[in-house]
Amino acid sequence: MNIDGHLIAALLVLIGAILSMIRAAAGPTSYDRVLAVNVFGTKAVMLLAIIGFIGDRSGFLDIAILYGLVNFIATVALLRFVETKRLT
Amino acid sequence: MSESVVLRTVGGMLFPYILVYGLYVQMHGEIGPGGGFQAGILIAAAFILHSLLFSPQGTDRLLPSRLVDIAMCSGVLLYIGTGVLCLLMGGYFLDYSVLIPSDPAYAEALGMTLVEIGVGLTVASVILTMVRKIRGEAT
Amino acid sequence: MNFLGAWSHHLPVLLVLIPLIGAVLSPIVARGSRGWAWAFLTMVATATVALELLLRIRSSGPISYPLGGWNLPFGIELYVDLLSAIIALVVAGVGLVVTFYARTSVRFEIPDDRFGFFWSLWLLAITGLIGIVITGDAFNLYVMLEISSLTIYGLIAMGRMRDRRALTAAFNYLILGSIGAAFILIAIGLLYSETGTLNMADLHRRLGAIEANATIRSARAFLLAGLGLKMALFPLHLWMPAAYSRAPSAVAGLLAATATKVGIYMAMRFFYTVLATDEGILTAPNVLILSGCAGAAIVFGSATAARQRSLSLLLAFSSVAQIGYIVLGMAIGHSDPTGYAMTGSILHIISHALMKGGLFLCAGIFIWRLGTNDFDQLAGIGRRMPWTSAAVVAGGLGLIGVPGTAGFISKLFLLRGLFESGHPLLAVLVLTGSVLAAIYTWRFVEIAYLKPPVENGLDHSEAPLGMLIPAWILIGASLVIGFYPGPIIEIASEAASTLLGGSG
Amino acid sequence: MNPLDLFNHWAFVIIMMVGLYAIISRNNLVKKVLGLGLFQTGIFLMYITLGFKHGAGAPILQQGVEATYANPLPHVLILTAIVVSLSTMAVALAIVIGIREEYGTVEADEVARLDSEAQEAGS
Repeated sequence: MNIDGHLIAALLVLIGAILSMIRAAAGPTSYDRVLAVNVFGTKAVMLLAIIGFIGDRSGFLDIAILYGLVNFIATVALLRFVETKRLT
Repeated sequence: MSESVVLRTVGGMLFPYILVYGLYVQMHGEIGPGGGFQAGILIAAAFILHSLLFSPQGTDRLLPSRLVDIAMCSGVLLYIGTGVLCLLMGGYFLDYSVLIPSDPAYAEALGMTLVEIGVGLTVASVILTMVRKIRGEAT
Repeated sequence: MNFLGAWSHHLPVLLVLIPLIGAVLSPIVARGSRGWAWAFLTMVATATVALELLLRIRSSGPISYPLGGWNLPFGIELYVDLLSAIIALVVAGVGLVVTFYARTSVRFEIPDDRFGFFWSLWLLAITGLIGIVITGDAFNLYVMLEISSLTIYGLIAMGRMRDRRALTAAFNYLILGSIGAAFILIAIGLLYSETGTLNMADLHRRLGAIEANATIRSARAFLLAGLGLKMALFPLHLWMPAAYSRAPSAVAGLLAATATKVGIYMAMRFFYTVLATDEGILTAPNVLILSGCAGAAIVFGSATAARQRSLSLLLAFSSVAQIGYIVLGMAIGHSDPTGYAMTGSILHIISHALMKGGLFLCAGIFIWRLGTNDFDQLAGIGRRMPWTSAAVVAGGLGLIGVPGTAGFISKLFLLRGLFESGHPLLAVLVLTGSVLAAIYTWRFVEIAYLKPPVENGLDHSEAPLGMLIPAWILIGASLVIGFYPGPIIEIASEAASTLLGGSG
Repeated sequence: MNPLDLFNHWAFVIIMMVGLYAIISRNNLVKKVLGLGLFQTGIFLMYITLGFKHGAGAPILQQGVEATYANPLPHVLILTAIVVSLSTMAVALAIVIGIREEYGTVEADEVARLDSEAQEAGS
């Protein structure tokens, strides 16, 4: 039953990811969109971690950390672009 | 130039960690996910973050573009150099096992690590150059 | 002749390594004006190795070189047979001459601060082209193809200082070229999924053991389309005239002489070595498509060339036609038991590389002197720049196929092959192409020698020797081949018979 | 055969065609470049599908674990192809930046119009 618990968690995270994608597509302001994309990235990190637990592969945690870092940079860059219309 | 104190503090704290993590991914490539390419991207990302949080001029002081150019070439050179070294030691191109005749398995690992470091250097500097070019700072 | 001693065993890999190391080191050791000297030295070394390799293969047969010492077919293999060695020598030799030429021409066509970058790209492009020719691994071929293509896009875009349309030409070439390369990548993937190997010799062996199914047929179709784009075969040539006429003149010379030739080499390698099966080297529809496109290319290319208003565009469209000749010889090569068509095709690769390379260098000389090579500005140029104009005429005679030029030898073999294999209609097309070539060459003669000179206050004196000598080296080499064709014919027919025999 | 077995194949063909459509139909040069990227991504998916095996894990050797591994070769190939694709995008974007500097626009028809105007003015 242990694996089932992981599966349910993964499913919930997936639903969250889909909801945040809807927000990203619909979001009235750019800040909504940026936030939604950021949330989606966080969900991806969690999903990676859960898959790692299911397959019992610690390597996935490395990937999750990496994704989290890149996600942070991407969000900063996006916000910077929204704010100034330039990347500097 | 960013006004947000929070962003600067968090980003400034993350910057060295991303670099260290990049090194980890670089050296960890043989026994886990990772390798030179991924590490290069990560290290480049750290500097991109730095230039987003602080000014591009600040990043230039930290990492002059001439240095990036040299890193780009020396990365490829490290790769080719390892291969040529194998030639000089009497093996085929990139045949690492001849590097240390007494312990071929260790030599394979050593050769691969050297090549991966070369790849990492090249990828990081190429990405940085690309980003600079796209922003129109360097020609 | 074995001046490399113990290193001679490593010749194939050295051929790629030397220009690659030169390219990587050039921004470090040779900044500014020293870049040319460095590039020239590198090219001298490369051409020497290519020559040595050709001699070695003639005496002792094909060389296989396992990269990293991995056992074949699991490792990446470098495989050089006679055909590869010939094309590699053409690339390295013409590259050497054009590098000599570029010393003068690059100064006014490239901004000073880009010199180091230019030579780096230049050597990388040659690395990629040679790499395609000598690799024995299908995926490695794709990677080398992309290395050469990407650098060539960059080199073409550097023509923006003279003509800003070079940028759009480079962009269009990039889009089409990338799609072509992607098709080749798909084809390689499909072949891999069917056989589980990427080594070309191994692919051939395993494809021979299984029947042609839908996967293999679609791989063949993707290859045909992708390679057609890369070698600018008639309906897929759209990127070529703009790219050739707007690139910096040295780059145009290099491209016209080598890039499309390497595309044709890939086609020969794939269709005659990898995909050759017992039921026939090329399947009937492929032959029909290839020879149909080639015939259309000959007529359309020559006819369009005769209507152009500038020398560069004329030469570019003439290249479309000349590629038609080469592909024609290749397409019907397998149905010609005597091997004349294939020999003619290989000979035409060599002779066209020399003639068209030289002609583009001459076009570049006119641009250097007059800022343009539109025909209305060239009126009466024959009396003011006699040597350059004479070179253009000599090259033009070669394109027509007048006896005494290299073009005559290759067309002769092609025609013989067409008659031997029972395609007299296609032979008529070849002759039509020659007549059209005579028309467009005559246009230049008429403008350069018969029209009164225009007075536009520009300096019309003869070009500097730094540009004239390389142009005449290439044109002269094609004339020498025309008068003493013996050794070249021998090598080409040997290469043709290996190619045809290896497909068995 | 279960039609879902070929799901990946359908997906990569659709992705490729969407990319190709974007290259052909979009007027904006940057969007053409993005279409090219999408086109190449479709091919990556094709290669990854080639290496897929039911119930197989990542080909990382672990002590004491006996498992079936997916074919790693397509992944290695595609890593190379991704680098190539990245470089293609970089070169393409650099050229687009050049076009923008010279013409002041990245719309294909605008660029063509400016070119033909310049030609008429020249002759």
